[in-house]
Amino acid sequence: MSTTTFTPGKPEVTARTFTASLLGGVPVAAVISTVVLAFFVIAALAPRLLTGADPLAIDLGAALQAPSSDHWFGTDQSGRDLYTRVVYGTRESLLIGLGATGLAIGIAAVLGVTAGLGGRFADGLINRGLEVLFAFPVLLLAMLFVTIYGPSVTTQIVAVGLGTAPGYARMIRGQVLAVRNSGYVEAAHGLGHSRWQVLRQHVFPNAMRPLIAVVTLGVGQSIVWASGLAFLGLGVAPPSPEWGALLDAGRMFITKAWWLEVMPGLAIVALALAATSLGRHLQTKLEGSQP
Amino acid sequence: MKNRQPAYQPTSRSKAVKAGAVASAAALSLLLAACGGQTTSAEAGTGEKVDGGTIRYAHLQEPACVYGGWIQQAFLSRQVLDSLVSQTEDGSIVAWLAEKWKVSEDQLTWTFTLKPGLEFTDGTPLDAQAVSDNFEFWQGGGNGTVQAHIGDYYSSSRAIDATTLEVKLSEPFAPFLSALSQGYFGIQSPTALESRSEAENCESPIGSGPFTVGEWKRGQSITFNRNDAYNSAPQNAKHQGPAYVDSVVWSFIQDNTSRFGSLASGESDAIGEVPTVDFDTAKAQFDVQQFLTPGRPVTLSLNTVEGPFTDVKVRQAFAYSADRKAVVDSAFLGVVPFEGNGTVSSSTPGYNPDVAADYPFDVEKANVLLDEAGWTERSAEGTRTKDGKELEIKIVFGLNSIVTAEGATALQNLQEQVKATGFKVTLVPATQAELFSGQFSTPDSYDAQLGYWTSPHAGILYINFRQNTEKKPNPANTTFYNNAKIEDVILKANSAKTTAEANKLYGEAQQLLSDEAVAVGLYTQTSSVASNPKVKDIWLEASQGEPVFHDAYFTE
Amino acid sequence: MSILETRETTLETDPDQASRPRRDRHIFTGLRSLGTRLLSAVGVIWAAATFTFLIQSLLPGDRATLLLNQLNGQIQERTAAELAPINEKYGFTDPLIVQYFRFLGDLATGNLGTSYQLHKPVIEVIGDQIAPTIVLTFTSLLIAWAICIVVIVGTAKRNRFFSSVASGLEALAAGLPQYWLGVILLVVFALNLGLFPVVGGTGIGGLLLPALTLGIPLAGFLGQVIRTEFESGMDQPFALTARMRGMGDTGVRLRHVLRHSVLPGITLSGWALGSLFSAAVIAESIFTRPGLGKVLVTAVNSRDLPVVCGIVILVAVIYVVANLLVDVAYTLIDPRLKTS
Amino acid sequence: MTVLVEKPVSAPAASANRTLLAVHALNVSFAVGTGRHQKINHVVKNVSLELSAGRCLAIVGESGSGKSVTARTLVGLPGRNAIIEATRLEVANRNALTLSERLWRQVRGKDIGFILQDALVSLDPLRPVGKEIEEALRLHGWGNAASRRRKAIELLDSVGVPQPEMRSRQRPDELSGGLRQRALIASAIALDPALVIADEPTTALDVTVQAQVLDLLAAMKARGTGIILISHDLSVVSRLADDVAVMRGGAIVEQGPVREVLGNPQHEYTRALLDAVPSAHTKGTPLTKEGRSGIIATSDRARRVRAANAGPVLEARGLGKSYDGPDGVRRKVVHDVSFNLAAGETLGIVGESGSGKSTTAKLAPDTGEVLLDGQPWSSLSTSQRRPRRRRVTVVYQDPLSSFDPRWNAERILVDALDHRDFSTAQTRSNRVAELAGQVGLQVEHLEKHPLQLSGGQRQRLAIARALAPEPEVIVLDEAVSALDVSVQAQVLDLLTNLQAQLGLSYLFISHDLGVIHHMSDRVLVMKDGKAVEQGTADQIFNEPAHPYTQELLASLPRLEITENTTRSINA
Repeated sequence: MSTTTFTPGKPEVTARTFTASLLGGVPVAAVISTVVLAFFVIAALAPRLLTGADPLAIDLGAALQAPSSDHWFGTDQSGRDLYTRVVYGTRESLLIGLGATGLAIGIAAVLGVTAGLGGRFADGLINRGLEVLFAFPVLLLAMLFVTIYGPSVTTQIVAVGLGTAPGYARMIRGQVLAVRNSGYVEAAHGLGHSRWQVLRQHVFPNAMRPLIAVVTLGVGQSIVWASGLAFLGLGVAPPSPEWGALLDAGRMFITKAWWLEVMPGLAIVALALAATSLGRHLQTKLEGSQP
Repeated sequence: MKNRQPAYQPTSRSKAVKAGAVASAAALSLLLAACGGQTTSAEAGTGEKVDGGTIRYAHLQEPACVYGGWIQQAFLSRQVLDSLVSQTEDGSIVAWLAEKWKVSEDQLTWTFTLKPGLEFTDGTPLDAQAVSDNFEFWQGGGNGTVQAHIGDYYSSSRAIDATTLEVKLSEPFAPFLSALSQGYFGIQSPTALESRSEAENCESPIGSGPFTVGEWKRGQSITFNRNDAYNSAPQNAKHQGPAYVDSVVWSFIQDNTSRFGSLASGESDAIGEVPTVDFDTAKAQFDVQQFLTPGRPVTLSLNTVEGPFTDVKVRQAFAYSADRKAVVDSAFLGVVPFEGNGTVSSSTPGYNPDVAADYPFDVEKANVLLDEAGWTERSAEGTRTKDGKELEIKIVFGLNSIVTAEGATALQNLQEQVKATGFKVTLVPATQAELFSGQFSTPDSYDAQLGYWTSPHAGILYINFRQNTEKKPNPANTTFYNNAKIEDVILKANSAKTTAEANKLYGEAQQLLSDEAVAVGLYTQTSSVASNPKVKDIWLEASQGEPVFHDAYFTE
Repeated sequence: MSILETRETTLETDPDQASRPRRDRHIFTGLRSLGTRLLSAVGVIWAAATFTFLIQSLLPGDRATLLLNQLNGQIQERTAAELAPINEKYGFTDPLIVQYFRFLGDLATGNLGTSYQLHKPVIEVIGDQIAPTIVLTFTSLLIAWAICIVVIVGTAKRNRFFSSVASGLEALAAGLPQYWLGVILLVVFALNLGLFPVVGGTGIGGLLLPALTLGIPLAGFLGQVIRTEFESGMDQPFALTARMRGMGDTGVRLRHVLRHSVLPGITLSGWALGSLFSAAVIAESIFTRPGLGKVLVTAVNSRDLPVVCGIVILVAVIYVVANLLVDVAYTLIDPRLKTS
Repeated sequence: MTVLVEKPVSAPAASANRTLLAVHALNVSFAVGTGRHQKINHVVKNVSLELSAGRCLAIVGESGSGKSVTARTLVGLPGRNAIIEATRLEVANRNALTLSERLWRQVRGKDIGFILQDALVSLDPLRPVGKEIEEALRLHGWGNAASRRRKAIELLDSVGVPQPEMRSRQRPDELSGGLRQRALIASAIALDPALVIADEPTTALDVTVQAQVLDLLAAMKARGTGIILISHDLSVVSRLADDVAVMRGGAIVEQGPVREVLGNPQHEYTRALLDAVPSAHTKGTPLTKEGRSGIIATSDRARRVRAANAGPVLEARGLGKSYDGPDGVRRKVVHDVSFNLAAGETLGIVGESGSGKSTTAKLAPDTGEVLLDGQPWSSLSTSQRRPRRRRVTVVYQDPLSSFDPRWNAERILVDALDHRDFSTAQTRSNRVAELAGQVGLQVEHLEKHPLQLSGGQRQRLAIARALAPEPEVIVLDEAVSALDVSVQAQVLDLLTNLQAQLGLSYLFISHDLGVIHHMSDRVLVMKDGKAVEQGTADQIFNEPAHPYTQELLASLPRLEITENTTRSINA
């Protein structure tokens, strides 16, 4: 039998490196992201495992050295090892990222759930409130806040957390409404379950489910916001190796010691990218299992 | 992507990752670091003088008003206002609006003879009455810094005739003329002061100077236009008569990289505050002038009424604990000099150089002093403790508003160094709002505070170290150190008959303050200008380091 | 946005029989929604102003001291005598509630007050600086849209390799700290390559780099949202129908799918406009551009309450207007919303 | 667009025997995944088809049978990563195996028209329908803008759209289902293609509209257009097609003239498929072989239930319900509907979309009242009703969305149990096993999440959940509408058996007259929120009194059963 084969449309080029699956269907991007995030988590929890040096130890004789085998990321203006500082800075940066996102989601959950479940009045009131908060761009709110309360990890967390909360709140409200109107909530009511039981068993867990993905996305963004504050001189106090502070300090040396600006920047980008791509992966996974 | 794995366990992937990181970082670095080979617009010309033209000068900070009591405002008002006298680099006083002057035997009456026939740019005659009006304006709250300098001494002033002004003081004040030479003391048209709105006087004060304020594009630049009728340059100017250039566009470029970049790319003819990182490059390619600002250097004022620094031994130990010269040299890449004298800077007439060497880096001495002071225990981290309390020092500094990034680096270096002797330093960068709203002005808010105070004379000691009493408060005394004996020496110096005598007494006061270690010197406040070699004769005046464009001209 | 709700409740009625809503009812609902909108806009502005007022007046530190110190470049405590005239002038010692109602009263009459620092009416202060900021934000938004539409139409659902590279780049762009990007653009393109002026100013040449600084991260955000929508649009039956009648791939992308996929991006743009407005400060200070961002930072730093309030109100107004525009754009793009 | 190849001779309605389509040994497979994990899914196996002008070939099959992929392959759009093999693939006189994408584009729309299922989404929802028709013309270089506009209106007119000028400016969502499906057809036949492929063209439509659309397609056929009709609905097929190919699992199991294949099915699958269609003829008999073998006589319990309840178990009196529309206008969607449901009885509620049947079945009216066992039900407050709620349970049309996605089947059933009756884990798990057994779910299914179950299994799970509280009444709201016909048959048999066993009363809502007839003892016909007619099933279907009921029944395509039918049960 003579068979002719044709492939309609344009030939499909499959790039194995990008779409190949490892570990049973998990995309490479997700694996790399997890590895990168794991690195940062280790850096945050046990920086000593990744570097033997002291992030604060100055060596005035070795200031502004370019990256080398001794100093992988070079040294800063006080002769401190930049790699060590980036590793040690992970803790505060991650703390800001997680703290701000956690705070934002905490506020958002209360507002969003109240709006989604409360009556028309509560919903209207909270929606108006969110509208007001939305009118305050994150950076503006954070700026007002930090200028007045002084720069520190806490104020950064609160500032960025407050700034990003309304977005999450609106999302959670939508989610709560969707779940509340869903078939399975109707079915649960149909079975005679009490209101509270339905809330506890169905509405809360399902409305909060997509947040896992959102949190990973939010952490990276919060760190980026915080670094914006550092740029405005509202960052964490020196000599903290918090990444935003490193970026801010590195800026003036950009023409003489590029590594001071580039390396911490790459750390932020790597973390944000890894978090985003893992978040996306989780999102598609969760959405896939949603009806 | 950028994470280096520990070298002892290289896997194939980490190698690949590393290679990628190295490659991308290298690519970036090439793009970022190619700056050294910048072609400058400084090409060799004939060197002949050209009349006219516009000098594009880029400055760091943009204040809210042209005239005021902040040094940033003096930078601007120096371009449009003339003062009575001018101070030269060696500290002597020369004629400016005042041709000559004399002081009475009791040092209480100063008589100034003004140059005749002068006018403000609004046509108001610049006579003795106008100057007297300015004294009254200052005294009435027109300029708080003027009040800080002469408020306690000034008594009254009057015009004897059109060109003769008499100023009466309540006490003899040796640095009076020197004080008058500062930009804060620029003489403005009384008509303008009276008839115009606050906003107008803020934005475009009317004086008799070489330039007038043209358009102020907020956030960008101020244009200073030539005063064609100008004929009252100070004696130390390089020429009399109107300025050579048509105008100066004074732009504000806060970002160091951009500011220097604008000079390198030819977008600016001159820049102020040459960034330390670019200082060597600037010196190689441009004309660089640096001025060490007189007055109080950038020093740590130690809080002598609350916290560990109430004990003089702890203060002294702190001063011994750090190699402050190394700290400063490293942070400023050797561009800004270390200043060991915490009360008066090296370029100030009356500076006592011995004091600068009082507290060399000496860990042993520091340890002995701390032991003596009772800080004998050490915590797990190595911090000294006394009665269970850690030897913790909270240093407040106004990052960006008062202290530059280099200064912050110096503090960080210091912080690390003093760890060895058991000090635990916490750095508190304060925002401008916190700082100026007085949140860090009270004794309970800091252990040490970093700051400076410009002044063309050592009488700054009077401002900073006069006693702070309930009857006569002195909030500028940031150490809260009250010592009647030292105040007495300072007062004597202020009232000395000759400058030499005054300076000797000022030197004595510096020594006494140094013995008490109330202020630990770090570095000198500086101002600098880098200019394209095509532009000649920009100079930095000696009272505060403001660039003067009156004599500047372009060459072919 | 009530998009989803509207869609859900669209009844499957047969227009042949169902009585179409009459025009007058339309106008009535239109007026009512305009009224509600205006009310809520006023509410937003009032709340924003109140919030700013409280944040600025209740917090530590003395405002009169701040003003006096700033005027003199000094940091010190001030005596009551020194502060009295300033307190008198601005009424700082009045009870807060009095200050607040005076503030609201001024606001209601359109008087934003006079800057403590510049001694100029706030309207003038803002008016002087608003143009470059608006130019910058809109250019950034346009650039972001241009980048992401070109990239998405070019790569989404096409070749797996390019599509995943492009979506990776979007994630990367979204994770770029704006100011880091700005500094690197400045150094590479202005300082080293000399392609753009170092000091941007307000010229066209000085616009591109700052606009890219703000636009590239935004393009990443927009791209992520639009791409998802675009990809699902490519799978919609109407896209298949269009192919079935002989339309080529590019035609389907541009004529059918694109329009469907931009809606969430437009919602995001409404939000982004406000955000860009405040992020403008970053681009403005790196590229030495005049603009409101700088004014804001200075005002916040010196607690120049009238100016801060003025800018906050302006941003709130921009937010409100942006959302109105978003609604208009929505009904233009998806006319289904107008009739339901 | 310039025509690059020689135009095939196309003379519409000319030679009736002209071959439009010739397919031999067509195989389509899809590559899934990449690299080591790549799998090849073989979805169309060795299919051969032929069609001449003026005839209609129907491809019949259930979901996953490969019928749609086959149809799309015929226009060169099988989907991404498709691998196509055939010994012969001639479409509209061209060798489709060698056509480039560019040439395909000239064929699509011009030589072959394609009609998809739901015009609401198959036409661009954001554009007026006229533009879509014009686009079809424009893409093939037909006329200029003005003439295209005129032609679009003509076309709309020709497919029976009234006021075509006005309609052409409306978007799909502004048109009724019938009109927009006509508009979709108009866009597909704009250039008068010789071959039209219609993929489930009437599935989303109400029966009356469905009949109109089928008439339209028949008229096209009469004019000489060749039609390939893809459908799961045998009655639709029997009405339009000349030939039929029955597909299952990617292969054709039986092929031939409609009368032969449907009238005298040779293949077991065809027979099963035919038997599974519920209709008047199937009433009172199981639809599946399994059902036939397991007929359950009315149980003692069921008899007891019937005996105990002389009166109606559920009584609705004058139900009315209104909703606020999005424009703030309140619309009444149910007007004064009354009915009784006796114990062990099935009451069918039938009506077209928007008739208010589902709203009625919610039993939560604004006006009127619902009595359960003669006791107030709808008038109770939520908390008062809660303890009695378990006596009336519901099975929804879309079971998937009615399950919490986080829970597996077992958890879902446990949740439905009254924990006072089943206080220990052991009793609960026994009851769950019992329920699963009743609805024919295996133990391994209990561990799975709803998403991992098939459509039929999900609906069985939904029924088990509804049974769990031992209700008296189960409301079945379009409970079988989304299922394939053979699965539907199984579920209907299951429901019949459960009723016989447990003496349940069903309130059975459906738009499908066949299903209603098959299941119901009595029927309530609804239109525009009103009950237009009520009576026993036989009354309603044999002697409809209301004109609307008559119209409904008239438009119902019936499976034309020929003299030599072999319905095993009916015989």
